[in-house]
Amino acid sequence: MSDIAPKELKIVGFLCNWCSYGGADTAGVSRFKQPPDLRIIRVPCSGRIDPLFVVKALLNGADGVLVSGCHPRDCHYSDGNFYARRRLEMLKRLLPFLGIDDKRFHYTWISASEGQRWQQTVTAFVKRIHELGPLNLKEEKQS
Amino acid sequence: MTVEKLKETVLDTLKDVELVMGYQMGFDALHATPLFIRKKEDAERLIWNPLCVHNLTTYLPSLKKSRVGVVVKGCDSRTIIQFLQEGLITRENVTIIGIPCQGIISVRKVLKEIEYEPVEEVSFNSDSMTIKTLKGSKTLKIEDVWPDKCITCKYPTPLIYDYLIGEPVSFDRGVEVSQVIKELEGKSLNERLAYWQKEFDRCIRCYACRNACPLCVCQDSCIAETREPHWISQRLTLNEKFMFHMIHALHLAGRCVECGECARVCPMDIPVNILKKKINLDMKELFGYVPGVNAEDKPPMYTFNVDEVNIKEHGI
Amino acid sequence: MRVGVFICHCGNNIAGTIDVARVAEETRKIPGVVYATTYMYTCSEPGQEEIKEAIKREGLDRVVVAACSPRMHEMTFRRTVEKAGLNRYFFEMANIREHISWVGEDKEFNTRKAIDVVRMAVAKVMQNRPLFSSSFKINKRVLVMGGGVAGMQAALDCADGGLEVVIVEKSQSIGGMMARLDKTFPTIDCSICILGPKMVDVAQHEKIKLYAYSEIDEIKGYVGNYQVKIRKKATYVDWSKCTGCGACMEKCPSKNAYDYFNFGVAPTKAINIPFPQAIPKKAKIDPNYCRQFTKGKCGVCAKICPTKAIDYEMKDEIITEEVGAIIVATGYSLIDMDMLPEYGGGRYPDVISGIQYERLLNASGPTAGHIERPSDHEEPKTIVFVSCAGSRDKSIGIPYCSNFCCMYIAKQAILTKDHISDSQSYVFYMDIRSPGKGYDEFTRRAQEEYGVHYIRGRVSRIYPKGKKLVVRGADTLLGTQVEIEADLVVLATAVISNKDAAYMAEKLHISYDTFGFYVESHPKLRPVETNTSGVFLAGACQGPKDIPASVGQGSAAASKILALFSGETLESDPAVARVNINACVGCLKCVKTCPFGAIKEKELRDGRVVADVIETVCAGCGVCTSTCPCGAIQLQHFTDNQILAEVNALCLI
Amino acid sequence: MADREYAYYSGCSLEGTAVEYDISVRRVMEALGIRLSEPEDWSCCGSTPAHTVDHLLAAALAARNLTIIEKMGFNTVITPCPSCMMAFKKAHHRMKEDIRFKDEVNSLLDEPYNLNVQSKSALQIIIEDIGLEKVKERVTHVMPDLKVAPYYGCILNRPPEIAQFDDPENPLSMDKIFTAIGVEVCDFAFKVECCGAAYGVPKRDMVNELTYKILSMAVDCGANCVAVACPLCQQNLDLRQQQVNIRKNTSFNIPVLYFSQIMGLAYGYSPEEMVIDKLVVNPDSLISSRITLSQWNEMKAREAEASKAKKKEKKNIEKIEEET
Repeated sequence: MSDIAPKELKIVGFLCNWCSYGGADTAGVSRFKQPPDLRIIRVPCSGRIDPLFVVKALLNGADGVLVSGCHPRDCHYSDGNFYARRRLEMLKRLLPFLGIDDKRFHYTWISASEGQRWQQTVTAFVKRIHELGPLNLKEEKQS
Repeated sequence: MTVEKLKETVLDTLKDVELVMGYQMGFDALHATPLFIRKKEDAERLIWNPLCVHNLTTYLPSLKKSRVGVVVKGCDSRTIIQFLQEGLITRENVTIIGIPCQGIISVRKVLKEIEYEPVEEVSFNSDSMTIKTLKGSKTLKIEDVWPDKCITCKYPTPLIYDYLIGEPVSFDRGVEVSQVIKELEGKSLNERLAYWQKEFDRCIRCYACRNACPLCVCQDSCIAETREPHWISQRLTLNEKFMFHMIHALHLAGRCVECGECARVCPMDIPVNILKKKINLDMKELFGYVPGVNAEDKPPMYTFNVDEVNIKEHGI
Repeated sequence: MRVGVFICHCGNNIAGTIDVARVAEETRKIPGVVYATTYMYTCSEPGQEEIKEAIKREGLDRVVVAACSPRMHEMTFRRTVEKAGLNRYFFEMANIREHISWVGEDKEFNTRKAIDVVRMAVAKVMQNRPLFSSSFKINKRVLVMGGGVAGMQAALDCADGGLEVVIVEKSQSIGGMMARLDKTFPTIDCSICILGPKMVDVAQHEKIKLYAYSEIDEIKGYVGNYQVKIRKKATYVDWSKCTGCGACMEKCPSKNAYDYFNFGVAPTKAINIPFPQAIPKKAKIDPNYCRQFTKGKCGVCAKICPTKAIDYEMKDEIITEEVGAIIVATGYSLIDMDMLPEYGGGRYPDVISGIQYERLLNASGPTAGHIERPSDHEEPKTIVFVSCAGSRDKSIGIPYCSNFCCMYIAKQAILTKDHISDSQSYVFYMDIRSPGKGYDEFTRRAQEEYGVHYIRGRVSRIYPKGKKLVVRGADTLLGTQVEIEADLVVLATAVISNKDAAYMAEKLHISYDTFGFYVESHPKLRPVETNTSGVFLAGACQGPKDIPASVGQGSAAASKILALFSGETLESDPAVARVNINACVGCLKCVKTCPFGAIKEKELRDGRVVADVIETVCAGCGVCTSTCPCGAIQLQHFTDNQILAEVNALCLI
Repeated sequence: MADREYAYYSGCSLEGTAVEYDISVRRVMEALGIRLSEPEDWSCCGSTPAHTVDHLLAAALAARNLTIIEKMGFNTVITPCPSCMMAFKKAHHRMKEDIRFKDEVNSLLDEPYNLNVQSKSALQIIIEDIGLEKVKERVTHVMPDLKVAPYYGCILNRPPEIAQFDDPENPLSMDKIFTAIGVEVCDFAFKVECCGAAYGVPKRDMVNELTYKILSMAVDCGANCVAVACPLCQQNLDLRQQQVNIRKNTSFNIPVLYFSQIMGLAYGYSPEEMVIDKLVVNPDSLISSRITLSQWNEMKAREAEASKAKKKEKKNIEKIEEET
C-alpha cells in the first residue's frame, strides 16, 4: 500500500447484499488488507443499481465507482445481474464519450466466498484511481 | 400530386377514426405545424413538403385508447414500431399513412443561410428550395440543409404503414456515424468533457427536448421534476443540467429511434440527440439491436441473454 | 428527526484500529443526530439495553449502530429498537468492522472512513419509512431432494415430527453412496446392515412419499408456498405391478449394460434391480442397452414377467407437488479417472477407484466379495492405495481436501488383509487426516496391526510392466524415489459436486461456490441454512463430508424446518416493491423485467392502467425500480431517495 | 499449390545437429501444401543459456524474433524445436500478463513486440490446421515393419497453461498422426518422462539411468524404434545408447527418428531425402521393407484371396473326410 498517496480519494462501491457484500465481509473476517478509499453502499441486488446512481456519484464528486454483483447465473434473485450486466456495460461505453475515463468505473462479479478476489479487486481498482488522480467534477460554476 | 393523394387517403381514413394527424402551414412560409383533422374540411389545409419536419407519432401513446390516423415519414414510422415493441400503442387503433421521404430540411440551417431574415415565400423544386426574403431570394440545395438524421438515414420509406402515398424509395447514403460523433471520438477525454460541459451549460431546463421526445413516456412524472424520487434539484448548476441530460439519455438507451426531435426543438441548439445516437451504436455492436425496425424485437435494456457473446469481463 | 448513533468498540476489534471517540464526536455534528455514544459490546444484553434506554431518554426516533456487518446483527438490533417502540425499519447499520477496522491498518484513515460510513447510514435512516410485515399461510409439507443417508435422515426426522415429506431421488433406489459401501470406518460396521433398516423406514413411513428415478423440473414460489414440478422418468416397467422378483433380470439377453450402481466394475443386464436391498425394489430398463430399444425386437422380459409389468411405450410423467420448504441433499460425485493420465486412469484396467474397490470388497458386489483384478480376475497380492488422487491438486482445479479418503483407505487396507491374508498393502499419502472420534486410532491400527505400509509422498507415475503395474513415487521421509510393483492400484479419487449442481442451484436460487458446492448462510453459525429462506442443505452437496456429519446435517435441517413450521403462518418481508399509482404512467416495463412475475397490470377506476405488485411473490430485488423511468415503483427500504441520500452524504462534502 | 503460409523459425539446432529434422519438416510441410517463410536476420530464441541467468534478456531475444515475424505479417510461427517454441511462448505469455514486463522487454528492442504472434509446434499445425484427413490422403508408402514408441519429451506440452496443446500427461498428437499414416504405434507409458538430456554433461550417471528407463520401456512395449519431436531428445536417446549399453550391460540398438522423417518416408520421400543417414543407430533394416501403397493393397488382396482359398480347401477336406 506504500504506493498509495497519503490522501484518500473518493470511491463509491455499490454491492449486492447476497454475494459481493458478503465477499467484502469474508475479506474482512479473513483480515485481507485493503486500501482505505472505498465506501460501500449496500443494495439487495446488482439489478437494483440504476446506472444513473453511478453518474450521480461521479458528478457529485466521486473519483471512481465500483459495482459488484453475484456471478452471472448465480444471482440470488435469479436474473438481476443479467439486467445489471447490460446496463452497466452500456454505461461503461458511454462514459468516455462524455469525457469521463471509463477506467474510473468498474463492474465485476464476486461471490460471498471470494474474499481474496474482493481484496485483489479493491486493491487494483483503488490503485488505478490513484494513478488517474481526482476527477473533480463537483467543482462547478454557478450559472 | 402527392398532396392530392394524401388528402384523398386522409378523408378515406377519417371515416373510421376520430382524428387524423398531418401537417399544415405554420406561422410563416418556412414553418409547417401539425394539423389535427377531425372534420372533412380540416383536410383542405393539409400540406406535404420538406418543411414537414415534426414527428407526429409523439401524440400516439396519449391517444392509446382512441382510433386515430397519422401521417408518417420513414423515420417517424420507426417510432411506431418502437411503441409496438414496448406495448405503448394498440396497432389496431392506429391507421398509418406513410409517405416515402427524400429528406427534410433543418429550419435552423436554412435560417443561418439566409442570415435570419424574415421569410416571405418558400418554393420547392425537385432537389432545391428557393427562399424569398426582403433582401432578395436565395436557392439552396435541400441536401445542404438536411438535418443530421437525413444524412445517416437508412429508412426513407416507412417500415410500417396501412397506406403508402407514392412509390417506395430506398437509399443508403453510406454514412454510418454522424459527423459530430466522429469528431468527438477523435478528441481527448478532457476535450470531450469540456465540449459537453459547454453544451449542457447552455441548457435552460425548459424540457422541450423531453416533451418533444415520442419515447419520453413519463412526461408529468419525469424524475427531473419530482421529489419522490429526488434525483436532481431545481438549482441552475452545470451538474444538475448535466444530470438531467444523463437521465434523458439513459432512459432512452436502446429505445431512441433517432427522430431528432429533441435536438430540433432545443431553443439553445444543444445537440441533445448525439448521446442517444452514440448509445445506439453500442446497442448495435453489443446486441445487434436497432430500435424501431422490427416490432417483434425486445428493447435490449429490458431483456438479457444468459451468455452475452459480446460483453467481455473487464479487468482492472 | 432525532437520530441516535451507537458506535461499538467490539472489544478491540473495532476500537483497536478506529478512534471511536472521534467518530462519535464527528457524528454529533451531523444535522439530525441528537445523540452519539460509544459502547464496548453493543450487541451484548447491556449494550442493547443502553439503546432502548437512550431511545426513551433522548426521545430518539431513528437509530444507527456502527458495528459489524448487517449480515451479522441487523436482525438483532431491529428487534432491539422494536422493543423500544420504534418501527424496526427506523434502524440502519454502519459496517465499520468487516469493511474498515479489519481491513485497514492506518487508524487515521480508518477513522475517517468510519465517519463517512456513519454519515451515510444517518443519511439513509433519515429517509427510512416505517414498514409493516403481514402474515401469510404456509403449506407444511417438505420436499427432500436426494435419498442418500442425509436426505433419508432429514425426511424421517421431519416425518416423525408430523410433517408430510416428499422425497425425490434421481436414481432407481434410495440409499445413495452409503448403500454402495462395504463397511464403514472406524467401527467396520456393515454399511448396508445399518442403512437398510433406515431405507425400509422411509419406504414404510405413512407421512413419506417417495419418487424414485425422478428429477426436479421446475421450482416456483417462495418459503411456505412452493410449487414443484417432478419428472418421473420412464422406467419401462410399471412399478405398481412389478414385484421385484428379478425373473426379467435373469433372462435378459443383453448382458453388457453399464452398471451405474457398481461404477462399471462389471457389466449388468439391460433390465435390472441395482442391488438386493434396493428400495423401491423394482426393475428398470436401460434403453441404451435393451435390445427392444436398440434393435427393435426382443421382448424377453415382457414374456417372462409374471405380472405383465413391462411397458416399452412408457413416457416420462410430470407431477406437481406443493410444499413449504425444501431440503437439498443431492450428495456428491467423484472425478473421472481420465483426469489423472499420469496414473493411467481409464487406460490400465487394474488401476481402479476407491468406490470401485468398495464394490469388489462387497459380498453383494459383482465379485461376491472376492477381490480380483479386473484384467485377469486373479487375486492381487500387492495393492497400492494412492490418496489425494485429484484432491488438493490445484493443477486440475481441485485445491480442497476430499475429507474422508484417508479414513476409507485405512479401512480398505484393513479389509484387504482380512480378505487376502498374504497380501501387502501400501498407501501413498500427503498427510493422514483423521480428526474424528476414534479415527486416528483406526489409521494407527491399519499400520500397526495390519502391517499396511504407509509412504509419505506423491505418486508421479504408474506404468505397466508385464502383468504388474509399477507405481513410482517419492518417499519424502526417506528422501528417495520408490517404485512398487503392484498387482492392483486403488486411487482415492477426488470428491466433486454433482454435474448438475449449478443447474439445480439456479432453480433453487441458492448460491454455490467455485466448485459447485452449495453455500450455507454462515459457515459457523448457520451451517444448514441457505440465503434463500425455506431452502436448507444437508450432506455432501454443501462440501465433502462423511456419514456421521451428513446424518447430523440431515437432522439439523429437519429441526430447522420443524421450527419454521411451528406456527400456522409466516411473516412476510415488507421490503418489497411498492407502486406510487399517481406517478405510474403504465408503461409496464417493470412487468417485463420482474424475474418473479410479481408485477401485473391493474386498471384504475378512471380507466388508467398502472403496475401492481403481488407482495407475497415479490422477492425484493429491485430490478423494477431501476427499470422504471419515472421512479413510480420503489423497492421499500432501498428506494432511490434512500440510495441517493447515501451517495450524496458521501460525495457532497 | 500452397494452401497456407506460415512463418518458420528453425532455430540453431535445426541448422546443425538436427539438420535432418529441419529438412524433413520442410519437405513434409511442402507435401501437405504448406509454404514456410523464414524470417530474415533471426537470432537466438533465448531458451539457452539466457533463460537460466536473465529472464529479461531471454524474453527480449524471443521477442526480437517475434517482432520480425509480426512485421512480416504472420500471426503464427512454426517452431519445430520445443525449446524455441517454449521460449517464444513464455516470453509472449509473460509480456501479455504483465504490462510492466512488456514495457521493459520492449525498451530493450529496436522495435516493440505487440503480442500478435502465436508460436506452434509442427505437430500442432498438423493436427489443428491441416487435419488428419489430409495427413492420411498424402500417404504413398507403407512401412509394415515399423513399430513406433512415440516419445514427446518433457517440454513439448508442458506447462499446460503455456503450451495450450495436447494433454500434458498423456499426449496423443503424434500417436494420431502415425495411426493416420498407417504406422503401428505402441502403448508407450514413458511419453513425457525426462530423458535427462539437459544434464548430459554434469550428471552423466543420472542421464544414463533415465535414458536406460525410456529405452527399456520402448523395447518392453514392443517397439522397434522411437519417434521424437525434439532435437535434444533425439540426440540424447540416439547418441547415448552405446554409453548406456556399457554402463548397464545392455544391448540397445533401437533407432530414434524424428516423427517428420517417418511421415516423409510414408509420403514417398527417399531415405536420402529424409537424411536418414544422419541417425546414429541405423534404421535401414526397418525401412528397407517399405513398399508403395498400391503394392501393399495388392499384397493384402492376394493374402485375403489366399486365406479364403485355404478356408475353402479346408472345408473341402473336411467334407471329404466326413464323407469317407
